[in-house]
Amino acid sequence: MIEQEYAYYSGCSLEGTASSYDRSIRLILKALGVTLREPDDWSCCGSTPAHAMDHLLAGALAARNLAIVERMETATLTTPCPACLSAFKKAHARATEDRAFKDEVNQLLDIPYEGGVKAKSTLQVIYEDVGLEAVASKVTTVLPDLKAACYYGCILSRPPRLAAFDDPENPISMDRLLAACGVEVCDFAFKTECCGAAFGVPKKEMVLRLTHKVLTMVEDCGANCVVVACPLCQQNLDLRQAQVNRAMGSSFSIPILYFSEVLGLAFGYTPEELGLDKHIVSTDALIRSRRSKEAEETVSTVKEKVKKSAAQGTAGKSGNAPGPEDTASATKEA
Amino acid sequence: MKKAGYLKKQKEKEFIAALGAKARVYAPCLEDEAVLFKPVEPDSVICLSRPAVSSPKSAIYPQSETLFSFRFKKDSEDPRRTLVELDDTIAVPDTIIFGARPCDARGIAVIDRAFSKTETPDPYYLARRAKTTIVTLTCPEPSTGCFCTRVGCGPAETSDSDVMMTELEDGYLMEALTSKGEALLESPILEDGTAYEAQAKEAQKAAHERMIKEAGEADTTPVDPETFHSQVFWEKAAERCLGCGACTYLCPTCYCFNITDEQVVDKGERIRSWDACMFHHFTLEASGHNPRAQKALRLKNRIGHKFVYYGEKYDGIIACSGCGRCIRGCPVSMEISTIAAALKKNSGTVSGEQ
Amino acid sequence: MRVGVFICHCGNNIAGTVDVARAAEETAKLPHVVYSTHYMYTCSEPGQDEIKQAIKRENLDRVVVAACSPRMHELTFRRTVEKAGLNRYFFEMANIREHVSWIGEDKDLNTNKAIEAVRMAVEKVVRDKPLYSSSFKVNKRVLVIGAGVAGMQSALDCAEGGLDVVLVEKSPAIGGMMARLDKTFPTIDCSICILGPKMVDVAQHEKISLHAYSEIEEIKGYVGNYQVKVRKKTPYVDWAKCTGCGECMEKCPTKNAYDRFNFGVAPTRAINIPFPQAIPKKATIDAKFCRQIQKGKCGVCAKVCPAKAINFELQDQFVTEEVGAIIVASGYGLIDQELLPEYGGGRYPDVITGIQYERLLNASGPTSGHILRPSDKTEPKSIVFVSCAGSRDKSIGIPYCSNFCCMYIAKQAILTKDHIPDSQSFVFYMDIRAPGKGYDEFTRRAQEDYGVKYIRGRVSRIYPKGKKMIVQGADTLLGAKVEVEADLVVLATAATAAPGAAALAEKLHISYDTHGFYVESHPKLRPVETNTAGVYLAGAAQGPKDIPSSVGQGSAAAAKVLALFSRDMLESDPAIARVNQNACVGCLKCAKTCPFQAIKDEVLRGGKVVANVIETVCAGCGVCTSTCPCGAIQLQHFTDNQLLAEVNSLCLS
Amino acid sequence: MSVVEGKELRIVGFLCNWCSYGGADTAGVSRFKQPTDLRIIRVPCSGRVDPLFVVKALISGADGVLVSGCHPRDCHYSDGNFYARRRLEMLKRFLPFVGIDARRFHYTWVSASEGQRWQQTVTDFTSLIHELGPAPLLPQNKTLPKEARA
Amino acid sequence: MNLEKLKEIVRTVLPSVDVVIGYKKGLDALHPVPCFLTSPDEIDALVLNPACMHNLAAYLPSLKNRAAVVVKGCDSRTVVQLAQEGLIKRENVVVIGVPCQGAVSVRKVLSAIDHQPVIEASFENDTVVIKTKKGEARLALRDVAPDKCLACRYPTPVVADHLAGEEVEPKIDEKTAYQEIREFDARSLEERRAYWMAEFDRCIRCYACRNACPLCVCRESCIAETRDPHWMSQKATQNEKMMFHMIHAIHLAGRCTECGECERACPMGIPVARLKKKINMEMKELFGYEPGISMDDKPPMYTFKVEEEKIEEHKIR
Repeated sequence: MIEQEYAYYSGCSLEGTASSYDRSIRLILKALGVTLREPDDWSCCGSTPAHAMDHLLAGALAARNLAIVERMETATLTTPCPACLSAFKKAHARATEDRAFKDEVNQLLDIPYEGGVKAKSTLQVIYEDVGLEAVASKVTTVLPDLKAACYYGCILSRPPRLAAFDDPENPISMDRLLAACGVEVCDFAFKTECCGAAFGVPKKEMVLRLTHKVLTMVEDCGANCVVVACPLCQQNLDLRQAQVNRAMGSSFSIPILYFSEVLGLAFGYTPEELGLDKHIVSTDALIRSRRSKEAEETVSTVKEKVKKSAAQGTAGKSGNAPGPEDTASATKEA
Repeated sequence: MKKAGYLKKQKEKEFIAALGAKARVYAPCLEDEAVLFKPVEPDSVICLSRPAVSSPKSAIYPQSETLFSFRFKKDSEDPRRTLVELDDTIAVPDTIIFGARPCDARGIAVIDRAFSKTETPDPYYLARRAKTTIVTLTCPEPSTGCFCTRVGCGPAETSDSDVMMTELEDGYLMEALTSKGEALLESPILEDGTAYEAQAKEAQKAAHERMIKEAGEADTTPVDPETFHSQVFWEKAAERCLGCGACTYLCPTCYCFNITDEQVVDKGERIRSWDACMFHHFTLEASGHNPRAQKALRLKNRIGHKFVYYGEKYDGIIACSGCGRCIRGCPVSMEISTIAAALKKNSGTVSGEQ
Repeated sequence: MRVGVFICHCGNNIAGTVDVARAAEETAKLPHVVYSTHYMYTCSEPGQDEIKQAIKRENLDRVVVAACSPRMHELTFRRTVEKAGLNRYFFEMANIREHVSWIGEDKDLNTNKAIEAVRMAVEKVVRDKPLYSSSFKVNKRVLVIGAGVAGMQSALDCAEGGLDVVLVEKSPAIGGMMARLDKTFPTIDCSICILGPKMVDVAQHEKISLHAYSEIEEIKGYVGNYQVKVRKKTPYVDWAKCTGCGECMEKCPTKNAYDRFNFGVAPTRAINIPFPQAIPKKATIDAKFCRQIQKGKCGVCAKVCPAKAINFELQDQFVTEEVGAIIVASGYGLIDQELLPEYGGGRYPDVITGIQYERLLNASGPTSGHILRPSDKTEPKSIVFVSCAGSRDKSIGIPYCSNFCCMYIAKQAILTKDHIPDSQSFVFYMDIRAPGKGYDEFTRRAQEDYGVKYIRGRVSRIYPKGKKMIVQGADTLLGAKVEVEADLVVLATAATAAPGAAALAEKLHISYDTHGFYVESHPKLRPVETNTAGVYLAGAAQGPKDIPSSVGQGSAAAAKVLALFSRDMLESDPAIARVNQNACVGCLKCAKTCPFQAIKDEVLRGGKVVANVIETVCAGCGVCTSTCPCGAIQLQHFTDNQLLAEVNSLCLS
Repeated sequence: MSVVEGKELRIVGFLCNWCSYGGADTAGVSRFKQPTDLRIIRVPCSGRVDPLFVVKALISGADGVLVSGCHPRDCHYSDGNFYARRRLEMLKRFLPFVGIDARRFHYTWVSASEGQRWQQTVTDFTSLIHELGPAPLLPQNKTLPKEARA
Repeated sequence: MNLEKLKEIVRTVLPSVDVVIGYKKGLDALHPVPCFLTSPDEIDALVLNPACMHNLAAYLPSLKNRAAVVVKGCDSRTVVQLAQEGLIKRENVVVIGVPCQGAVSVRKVLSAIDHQPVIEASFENDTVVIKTKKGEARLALRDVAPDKCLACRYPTPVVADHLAGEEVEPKIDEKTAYQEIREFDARSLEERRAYWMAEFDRCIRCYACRNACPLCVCRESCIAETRDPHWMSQKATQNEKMMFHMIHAIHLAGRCTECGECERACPMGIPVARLKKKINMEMKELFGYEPGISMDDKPPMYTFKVEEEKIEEHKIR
């Protein structure tokens, strides 16, 4: 069910390093007929430094924003940033389950949080509320060169109880969205492997090793770009690629795109509108050969892609025995 | 020598309060629409303008009372031996029934005999009775169902009361009928009433005539035995009866009771509570047999008791004061007056039923 | 009345947190109580003697024992008082262990609580009426549900004991999981070679009637007299005619049917005989895949069948079996490996489950006993076994150990070496659980003689790299991350309750735990009984079990049934509803609500209609008693007055 | 010698023999500590629990009443708890109408294997009752002379 | 209400039954009483007016033989409920329905005329004319109608073999039917408690409410009086009085047809019908059930659904 209006919390990254994420999100949601209302006077979500120092403070910071949203008509809050999202979800969960905590937090706030806000990642909004069909119907452009590895990062679908979205170990929402846009998606094994971003400063060499591992797997699975939903992942994989190459003697040049950017391209927006020029690793080569198709044809091909991905449950996997349905039913029969 | 006092209406509350200081005062109090005899409390609204739904008998003969309480104890030496502790102290407060009607007072007189004129007088009842003073109000108007004059009572009947009060324009004349009554009239709040006696006589006479007009003279014709023992008669009479106890519990003369023991673990009480001969359980025997299984037989007993059996025991007195409460209170308006009247004709049917 | 109270120390279990001396002293003060004492172990023989003597000495007519739960020892003490000449229902138990001493820390509060518990029991016992059970005939046939090794063992033992046995198996062939295993630990003898003869015995025993490919539809009745409705699912083949020649299977054009017996290691035909030694050796059509049934065109099998046994019109059939007892041996299931996405089971062909691997090892399996990895049918050289794939994992709701995985992994690793001498096996494990006869030695052999590398740690992720699978995990002994390149990964997926276990339990009115395994009536002392009289448990239906324990339980359950049937008449529980005809007004609301249709109307002389309880049918739930507005129907031993007395003793005194 | 002043309140529990009583046993066997207020009355089935028992207890001065049976579908007598569910729900909705706090009456389902759930139930319910405090006593009947008051 | 039509019907029905239960004049025009006709010459004694409050269906279960009964809308529900519970045989009863514009509550009339003795009373279509020695009072039916009539949704009998009069449309919809209850529910717990304590305090345990109730079928076996089972004592205390009214209400759960007889019968004027109405409201919400509407319903307390749509498991907090 598509909800017309959402409270939209972009968060600090999307104000800066991830501005193209913000732009592309706003564009595609507009195209999909979803209104985003930005809460007045929103503040830090409390995810990073506060979270490390003082849980009450972190909770209060998140709750402050939730309280603001609670006073808007729309009950659902959406944010593109998984870090902000889990900060909100954690605060909400504790506020509703632990009265003592709620009272403590509310003492710190000038307007109390009553516990009435549902928070969803923007990816979830598009995938669940808007839906694949609606997305497919907006596609005007095909991107023949893209071979995407969808990288979800560590917190988008975890911890399962909090995230309550997609499969915690093998998420497929982005895979399906891209498939719906006619993009070829590779079977990428490190969808939720840690890229180390959080330790960028204190443990650089570890981060380089982890990042290298992820990027290697990207190449191994035959992809030529990574599609992400997290500003930290994007920044880490994009910004550090050169460092990785230097440190590990590799020669990666893998564009790191936001899923919203890919959707934007498929919807026919120009790289400039989407702000692709902000990327470190250039995306030009990838999208040079994109071309618009007559609506007729596009829709038809997309339709069957949608069906295919829907049927398979996850994009591009081998069908040899024991096929997934078989083993699935195997235990059901047992 | 009869002492008379005059109570100004605006002093009524003050007077009752003064009585309350000496004793527990039972008076007809307003409870939403219903007028009930209850112990007067500061916030009570006393209503003398119409007869109360319930009779004042509960003041002397409560709906349920603890005859004694008991407790089982073990001999500390030997748990095989059980000792019983009894407590049968009866705390009896001085009681004044204020604003009864002559029929109420008559009712109490009827009950008195049952508890005193027997080989086993009832200490509980008599203790309370002895400490009770009855202040009766002359009935200004007959009420729906009233028929006191027919059973030898009357709106100004004085024989069963200690004080008779009669309403005049702005007050009541209060005439002491007994020494108890005189004691009660010892009050600075009262003025001397002699001046009003003539006026009161008038009022009483008028009341009496109104009632005669309404209900007729005392009917002394004896009950016709044939009719009284006719099954048909009673079945017809009881046809619509629901078999509840409203009549008996509202009746000023009914005094039947039940005695039960209530025990929890080691403590308990022996309870005496009102019972009603209209109830199936009243005569239910342990065997499961019931000599009065049909409501017809139960109705026969109730009315028979008032108009036949009681008289047989206490020189011809009718155990009904004609207050009409059972008629007004009955869900199906059973009319004891009609049935009683019919009993006296040799008709075998209830007159007015056709 | 003369009530005796006996308060048990239960060693220190009760006396530790309850002042039993004070309790005895206080309860002695209660009315009716003429004797109150405390004793070290009341349930012990001297303890019971003490009760019997006291009954004689103090000439008691009622007895209260304050000890453990009545669910534990009520029967014990009822027998005791009966031996001393009292009616067995002149006895009550106050539970001051499970409900007092074991859960409360404050000794004063506990003691007070214990005293009140006794007070309640006394209030009830003085209102107990003597009850006498009537006896009824037993139908000495037994139903066994599930023809796995446990079920077959029960069936055979009962049959040998001279009972008529009805054996119901839901799949087309008997044998259960064991029939799918290649070898058995720790002896490495061939599973089917030892099971096969048993299967034949079952098939041939004249006292066993087998309903294969059948399920329980409905169960009515009570111990000694159950009516069981069995649904015989249609195989679309007239088994009376089918000779099991296998022609149909040869010719069936549908080659991609899912092979249930082999857990889909390879596809099979739409019509098939599950395995060569199958009993009964009859063909069954899998409607889901049959072209004739799905699309209405084909019917090849019907044409080729020499016995003309194929009949697409065949419908499910129902038979009703009358039995006196039921043995439930419905077995276990395995989790869907897609519950473990981090291992890629289901996504990567070369990640398979332990039971699938058994089929690869098995000479009569789809690969005729050659270990070939599913993706490219090549022989794997490096095999990784992941134990506890789902087991002992709270996050997917399976906190328990699956009991047999450690052992079969060791077995499979050993067999792997036998099949492919130049192979190397790795086992990721949490702990090695080998607490059976010769078990630990066996796992050592795997390591010492067969060079299986055991890595203590969990696997975090499995992903493909070229033709290889990378198994990424931790070695908690080295305290390091490890990655193993494998050709084939075998997951020891967790054992679960059999699919439909809950539904079956509801039909049987037995309880099951949060994981769907059936609950025995006492974890130590009544491991094969259930709380429903006449229903017994065997095998993994009660919890994951290996073969020896399953067989043992199978025999144990059989022994219970034989004992039950050693009498011709059974005693009915007299604690059932009884009608006071004087009070009954004949509204029959009780009859409307009785779950067992145990109440009928009866017309008395004079035409009064009253309710009437059929003793043998009434199960004693008391729904009627709480339905009856006038308290005319009373559940004996739990009458309104008895429960009210308990309430009053708590609230009014 | 009923409630221990200041320490305990009077909580009455009606437990079905097959599930909840067993669950309470399981909790005991597992030594799951619980508050001591609860007193347990054993009944064969929650379907045996006439709502009037609950009323009787509450009117007679119980501060809380807890009824527990087998989970729906899992009744040892197949249907008993289905009836209990309807009747107890009716009662729970009716009590506040006459001024009895519905929170003082709780009904739930606990199976013989759910020792933990039982511990949780007892602990939570007891603490709730302590929060609510002792149940207000019914005022004694005014129209009765002193000595007849029970 | 059409007396002539009624007499006509009775005349035709009488030969086919042993008794016809109707109303005739009682001690005064405000107090008609039930009557049991067996011969045609009694027919002229029949009366039918808004003061005919009694639910005559209450007599049916105790009758052995074939009877005809005069019922208003509310009373007709009793017939259905009794038949539904198998307490009467429908085929043994001839139902003579009288569509009803609303009855009069004697209690309300008396308070309107300040409890003067009634000399004469007469009924014009929607007013009651009362003569007392203080003069004549004209009261609008609406103002003296018992509460049950103000919330009546079935003015026309739900079953009737004969109908004496034109059908009457209900003036009330489902929601407003329970308005009174909802308003009471809105009061604080303490208020509600105090209210009932005061009301119950008046109870004299005469059992008029119980005996007048057409669905109290226990009669002699009522547990308010028995010693076995011994639910309550004969003490006249609050506890016992309350217990009795709880028993009555709970035993009527999903059965009360809201004829209001319990309340009318009470000599102390305790609004006992409210208790049952509250439960009825819940029954409607929980099970969509209304007593005495359809012959083949099953009273909700004597049946169940495996999945109860409306019953959720309760949390302790």
